[in-house]
Amino acid sequence: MDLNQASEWVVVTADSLRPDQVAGWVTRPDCGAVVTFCGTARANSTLEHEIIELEYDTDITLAETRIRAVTAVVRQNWPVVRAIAVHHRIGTVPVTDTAVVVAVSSPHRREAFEAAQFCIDAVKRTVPMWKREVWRGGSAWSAEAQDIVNVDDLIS
Amino acid sequence: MDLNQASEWVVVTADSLRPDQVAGWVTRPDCGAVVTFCGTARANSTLEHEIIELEYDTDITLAETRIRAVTAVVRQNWPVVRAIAVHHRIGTVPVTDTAVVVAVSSPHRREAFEAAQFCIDAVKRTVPMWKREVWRGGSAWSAEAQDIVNVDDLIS
Amino acid sequence: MSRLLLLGPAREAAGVRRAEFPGDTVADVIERAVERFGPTFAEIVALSHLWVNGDDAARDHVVGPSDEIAVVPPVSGG
Amino acid sequence: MSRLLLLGPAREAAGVRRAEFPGDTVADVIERAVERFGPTFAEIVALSHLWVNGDDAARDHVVGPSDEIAVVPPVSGG
Repeated sequence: MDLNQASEWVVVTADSLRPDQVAGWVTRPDCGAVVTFCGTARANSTLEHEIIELEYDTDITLAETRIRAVTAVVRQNWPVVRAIAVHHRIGTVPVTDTAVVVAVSSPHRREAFEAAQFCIDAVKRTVPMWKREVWRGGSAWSAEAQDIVNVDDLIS
Repeated sequence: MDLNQASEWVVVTADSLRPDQVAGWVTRPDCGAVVTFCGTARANSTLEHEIIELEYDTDITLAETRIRAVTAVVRQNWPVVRAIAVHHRIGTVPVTDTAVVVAVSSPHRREAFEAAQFCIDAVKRTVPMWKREVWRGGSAWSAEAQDIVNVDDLIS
Repeated sequence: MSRLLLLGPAREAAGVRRAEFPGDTVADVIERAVERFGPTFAEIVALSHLWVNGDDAARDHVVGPSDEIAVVPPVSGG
Repeated sequence: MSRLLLLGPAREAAGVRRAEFPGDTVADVIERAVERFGPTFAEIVALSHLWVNGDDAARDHVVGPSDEIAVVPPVSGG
């Protein structure tokens, strides 16, 4: 693999995520900036419960396809970005564990920040991914549901 | 240590940095977002050389004091931010190794992105840190020198 | 006959992730699914997008045995 | 007598990171350092901020044996 090649690494998996591995993978000799976002399972709920874990549900093929649509748009909008990785965990995610990692490398930091933020915002709005909050003695789908949109609708 | 306590972790060291450890340290049960920036040594120079490593020079005490002035301003401007870590390596940093890590946690991702980006921008402009580019057969201080400013001057 | 992929709350209400039902259009297939899975499922379907092979589709979209209809309820934000 | 901390290119031009020179003000101490370390060092000093105990200081700032004067050249951006 040519390490300077533009590339994407998209995974939806029931395994624990490895943010360090993901960030290491996007690192390139011609890039001075790697921005990594980790979405971690929070104990706080909109409900009156102390959350102990989250459960994420999706169809892996469908979710990976939609994530790849997002990374394609990131690359169009920030052509200097070298490598983009998006890993999403499904199934049970204990509080403080990482549910989603986005990592982006680019020669300079501004584009890496912009691209990473757009990428996670777009993943949240366009990828089918349902979150269930689990507390001692119960569970419920997370509130504040919103329609899934197409990534093309996010570009103004 | 109360993990929900607001806190900073500032280090200037000649040792290899551990971005995974830094990101893990800022992770909190009441936070859903961790943004990590890694500044990595690039092979590209403004000069006509293939860089093999960078050398960073500073006074550790002075640099750590100036970084703490930055994290204090981050906390003032983004009070929801929970934990901030800034680690800077000095001495020899081979290409693709991390020279600086900034990690920020907050309940939601927008503030984590904003605070992390402000933090690294402010570190670059306010902390005394000199970069020497090393290639086969030579070395020079990095070009594009600019005056160090005080962090208070960065707040509009 | 078309394959149905039920996601998140739709899967939970139906009790299954995948099913097959006869029908020539999205609306036909969904109607059969609602008959089978009951009123809670029907409520969720009413709020959901329906995708055919990964893209938004109208209810009168014609489907065949090689098509997959996904019931895509709203996702939790954050 | 004051302690001098020489950073980056200033350290390189002087050949040392730390030194001590007599003088009652920042300007006095720097003048002695320039005499010792020569014209390349002088050029860098002319471009540098001078900090006393970590803060910007004027050249007529009075210094004593417990003060540390840092010569802070411009940093490389990026």
